[in-house]
Amino acid sequence: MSTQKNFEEPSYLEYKGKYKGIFSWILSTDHKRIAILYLFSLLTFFATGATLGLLMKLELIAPGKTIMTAQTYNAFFTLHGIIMIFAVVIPGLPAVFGNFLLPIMIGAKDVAFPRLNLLSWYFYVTGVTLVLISQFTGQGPPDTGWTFYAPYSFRTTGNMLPAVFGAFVLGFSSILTGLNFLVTIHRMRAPGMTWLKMPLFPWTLYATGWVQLLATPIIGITLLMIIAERTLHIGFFDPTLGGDPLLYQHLFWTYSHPAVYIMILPAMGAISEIIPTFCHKTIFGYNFIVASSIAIAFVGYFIWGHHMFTSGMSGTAQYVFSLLTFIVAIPSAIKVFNWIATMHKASIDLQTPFYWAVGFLFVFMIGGFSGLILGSLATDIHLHNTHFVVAHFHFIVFGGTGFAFFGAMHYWFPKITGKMYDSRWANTGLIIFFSGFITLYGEMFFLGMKGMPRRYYDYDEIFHTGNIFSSLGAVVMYFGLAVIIINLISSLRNGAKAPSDPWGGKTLEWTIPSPPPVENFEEIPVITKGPYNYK
Amino acid sequence: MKSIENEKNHIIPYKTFLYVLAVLIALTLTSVTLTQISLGALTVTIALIIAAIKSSFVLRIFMHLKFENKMFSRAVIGVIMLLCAVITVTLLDYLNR
Amino acid sequence: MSTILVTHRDDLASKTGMWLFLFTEMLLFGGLFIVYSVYRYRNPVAFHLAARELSVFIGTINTIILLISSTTIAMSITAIQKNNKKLALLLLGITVILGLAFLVNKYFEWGEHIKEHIYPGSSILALRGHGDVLFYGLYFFMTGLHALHIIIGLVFILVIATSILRDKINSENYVLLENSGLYWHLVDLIWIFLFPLFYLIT
Amino acid sequence: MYSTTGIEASNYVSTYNTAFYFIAGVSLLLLIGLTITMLYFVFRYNKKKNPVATQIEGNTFLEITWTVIPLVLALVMFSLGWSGWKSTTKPPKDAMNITVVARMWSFLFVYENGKQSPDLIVPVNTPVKINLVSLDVIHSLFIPDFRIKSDIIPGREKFMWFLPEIEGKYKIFCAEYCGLQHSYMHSTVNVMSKDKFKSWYAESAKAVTVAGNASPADIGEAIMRAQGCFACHTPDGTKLIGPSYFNLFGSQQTIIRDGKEMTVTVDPEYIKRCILQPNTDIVKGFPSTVMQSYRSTLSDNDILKIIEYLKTLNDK
Ligand code: HEA
Ligand code: HEA
Ligand code: HEC
Ligand code: CUA
Ligand SMILES: [Cu+2]
Repeated sequence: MSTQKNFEEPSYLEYKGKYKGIFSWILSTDHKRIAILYLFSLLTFFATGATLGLLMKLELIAPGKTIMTAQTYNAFFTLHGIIMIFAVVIPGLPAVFGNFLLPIMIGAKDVAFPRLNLLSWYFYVTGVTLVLISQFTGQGPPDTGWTFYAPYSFRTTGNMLPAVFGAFVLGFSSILTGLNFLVTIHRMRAPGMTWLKMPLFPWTLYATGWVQLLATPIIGITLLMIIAERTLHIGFFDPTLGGDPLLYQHLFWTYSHPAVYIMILPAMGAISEIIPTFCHKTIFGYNFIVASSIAIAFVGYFIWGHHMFTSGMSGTAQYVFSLLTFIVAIPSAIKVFNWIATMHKASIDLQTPFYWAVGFLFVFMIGGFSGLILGSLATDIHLHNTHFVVAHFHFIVFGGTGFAFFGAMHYWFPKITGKMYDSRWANTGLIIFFSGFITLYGEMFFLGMKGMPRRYYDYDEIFHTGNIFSSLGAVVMYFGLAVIIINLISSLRNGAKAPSDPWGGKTLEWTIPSPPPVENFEEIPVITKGPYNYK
Repeated sequence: MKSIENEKNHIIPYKTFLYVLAVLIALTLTSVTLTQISLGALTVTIALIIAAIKSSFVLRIFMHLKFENKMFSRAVIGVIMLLCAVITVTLLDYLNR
Repeated sequence: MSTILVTHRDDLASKTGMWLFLFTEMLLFGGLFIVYSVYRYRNPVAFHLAARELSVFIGTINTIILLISSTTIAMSITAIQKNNKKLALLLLGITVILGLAFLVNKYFEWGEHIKEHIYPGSSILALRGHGDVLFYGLYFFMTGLHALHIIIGLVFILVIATSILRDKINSENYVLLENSGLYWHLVDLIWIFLFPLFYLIT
Repeated sequence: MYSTTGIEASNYVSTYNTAFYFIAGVSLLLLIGLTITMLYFVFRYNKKKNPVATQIEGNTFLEITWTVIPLVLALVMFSLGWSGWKSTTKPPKDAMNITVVARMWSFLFVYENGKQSPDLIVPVNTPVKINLVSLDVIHSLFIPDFRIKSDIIPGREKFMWFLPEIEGKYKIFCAEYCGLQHSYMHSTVNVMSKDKFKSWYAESAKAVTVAGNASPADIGEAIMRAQGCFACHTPDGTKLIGPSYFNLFGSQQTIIRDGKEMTVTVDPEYIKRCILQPNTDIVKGFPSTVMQSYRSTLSDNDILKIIEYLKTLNDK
């Protein structure tokens, strides 16, 4: 498998197209180049968001004012939330690794609509730019939190319109990506690749695509209503005009809960690729993993109300939402069990991506279990809007999607760049990062149980000790991540040349040279076997 | 997936469209007259049922779903059901307060 | 770069893409239908009375206009399939004119309301109570968004018409025409629901 | 239980604990079990120890097992949570009624006899039903030691109830983000013995209690503390959300009325209008919808005292 078959065809990195220099990137419709565009923009936004996070933690290291005013703090967690959710974890794996690998993994030359794909990236950058513009124009930055709850969001003097419109545009970008992937998967699988011979990462992208397509419009229209309410004074959600602020919450979470599965499903897909490769073993219970992805996407649509348990919904609604919240944990459980079962009787090659996968499983479980505590009515009444929730979602969003993102980055790095990285540094970075992570967010569970509300600029003396630990964790983590990123960047220059299949993977991307040639495949492969065939 | 290729050239005669148009206009007028006379709570139901019938004509004939791959009609039905389910779940809250 | 990558045309893919896009449109309006049903449920009387002030006559005319325009664009596909370019263009032309007629009607309808100081943010409307504010807010927002879709649809159709003129769309390759038709029908579909919800259910 | 004081201070603590300990306990067991299994596999089936993997496609029996067992566990978790929550909706008939008026950024508790207090003062072992009123945006009344929280939504009638079981002082936080001073929107519940409460309740029904010989200006200041005016206005010239009171009385103020700019003298009439109809005259450069009317909580007499206090703030 590892022989380089084709030397005539230049790699996508070297290919000279119509345009030169930067234009050969920002005008390229090649799915691989677009993926790289996404990767760089996304990392920039991630660094911005993470720095905001660190600054917030430094503010919280002691009660009272430490480094910023309340106004700044409120603006920071708003921007941090918007960037991290809409610009980092929702596009995250699909836009970067999905774009790069989806066509390759299903044996296609590109996505179905290459130009639309490039357009999505432009929407993406425009959306984030609008959000950033909102920080520096008008009467002060938006300060509503990423949830834009009515009626505060049209009472505040903060500069909401560009931020809300930016989120709208980001939603559009997300829809287009999902649409593109759905059509690609329906129409462009290589001959012989039946649905059940498709690898798991494309499967999760497929499930995600439907969620993106069918949930995002709801937030789109909701954000438009907020804009209309602020500019035209149409009464939609303002109680003084007869509107119902709770209806806003319903609509917001009708999107934003499914959105958390947009974030996690592709992450689960990446983990489902990494585990069999390093176990040198076919995945355990392929059909069940596929089914559970679809189940998550479907049931996940109907549990949004668990974000509103203290808002005074009807008892029936509380009952249904809480029950379904527990039901949706089952497909996740199935996945976890199957992944662990795959390691049974395997032959495990302990490489960096596999460590990330193990780390993912651990923190994902913690995040998921804390989700169960929040899904239960009696406990959520106490824990809602405390730092317990903050801990839950950092564990599962950052720990789940974030870990999977870094895992995927280390897994596909050789394929994407054609270079190997130094795994000793990579592992060191991971260990520092992991210990920082646990100190930073683990402590927040206890702060939340004690009753420390979230979005608090200043807090009571009783919460001080916990916050010191948590803030120090953030600093440690910052270092860990710097090590990881610097290691990868320096490997771009100094890394050894990567063979086409460094890990012994069996999916299609490992059958072509690293980095892949412009057209991916010299000849479209004909598929006869399942994706993880190690026999 | 192969079967679609031959259906690509399915040509619907002009006449069919005109018949459908006649039916649609008739339904519109029925709906207008029915709702003008007071039927109480039934009005909403009747108006919505007629709208649903009208839209099924538009979907099936004008939008070719009848002649297209089954996949499309299934997806359309799925999406409509999803939307109804979302509305129902939202109303679970409002109707029981 | 796309020229070397895309070697053959996949009409089904482009139609699938269009349908998926229509799904997002359905949910976009779906969100508004949720808002409508909730507020109607909470303000039954006000919605009932406010709906009576809309002109059923203009509404019916507009419904019929849209239905006819839907028929003509559907027929133009048959025409192009039969390689009758002129007829196809003629039918598209009728569609566009009907679309414009719809907008003109809407313009006068809105104008009437605005003359009576019924528009979002108007203090006279606010005096009439919450139900009316919500009803007219939704009315202007939903019909406004719908009108925006009509405008987009018209532009889409005009672009397609020029492609037909330049023979880029012909009896061999007409999927773009089909797609514009699909879009136009969706606009019609939405109106089929807006019409009873705002004009008829009184 | 791990909380602010560690005291089981209300009827909800035990139901909360049941649900919490069950879910957290099962989760912890599963977490430890699964992590150990995983690490064991990682060591046992290492490439060095096990050079050739055994290919296993799956096992339907196992799949069913690990679907059904978590499902059952999850349903138990759900029902514990549900049964613990259900009681929050059914206040006992004999509950004492108190209304909380929440606004940016203060709580004010109004009792049935007209008594007002910025702190929540309740008798021990008596069910308390709190009617939740918000004047501007969504707030949330959160008493960690009682394990209870409820959002306060403008324009909606809502209540919460609880049974305080142990005397003492507990914190109240606002738990729904409500703007700049959200983290300073807090208060205290003071659970008193029934006798003590009775005498407090019977005291002259004034909003605030000050020393007997206090001047009207002092009373005015105390009223303003109770009403939370200082969340937005300062007495020393610093600009917060609203204009400062410093040198305010008698000065010329540029205001916007009906969209037109004009100048007025700050006299008692004007101040009264500012407090009762704050949205008619908007001070130039300040947001128009932030300050809400105090008609429901301040009497004319209170306002006269506030004016007395404001007069004392001119150049000293
Ligand atoms: C990647 C994103 C992601 C994911 C995947 C999840 C997954 C889950 N979330 Fe989370 N959640 C968020 C992101 C996410 N969440 C965010 C961002 C917020 C806050 C938003 C805000 O307010 O700003 C939030 C908030 C949030 C709340 C609201 C809290 C509040 O505000 O009061 C709740 C309540 O029910 C909840 C529950 C759950 C549950 C039950 C799951 C489940 O899907 C988890 C399932 C996984 C497991 C359970 C672990 C694996 C299972 C096993 C190992 C087997 C054993 C299982 C059983 C015994 C059942 N989440
Ligand atoms: C993916 C999602 C994501 C991620 C990754 C993070 C990352 C972080 N978050 Fe997160 N956070 C959210 C999503 C996320 N957050 C959301 C949705 C909210 C809710 C907002 C709201 O309430 O509206 C929130 C809210 C939130 C709060 C709560 C605010 C409050 O309620 O009062 C806090 C508090 O400390 C916090 C802290 C942090 C920290 C310290 C980090 C990180 O900084 C962690 C550490 C990261 C690093 C250390 C990376 C740094 C490394 C580099 C920059 C690399 C260097 C680069 C080169 C060398 C090139 N976040
Ligand atoms: C949520 C913030 C907030 C609170 C609480 C608040 N105010 Fe105000 N106040 C404002 C704002 C903003 C303005 C300026 C805009 C306006 O005139 O409405 C203002 C204006 C005023 C003015 C006019 C000042 C001038 O310069 O002309 C007076 C007097 C006043 N407030 C008194 C009070 C009193 C007394 C209380 C408490 C009982 C109070 N305010 C509570 C925000 C607040
Ligand atoms: Cu009031 Cu937060
Ligand atoms: Cu959720």
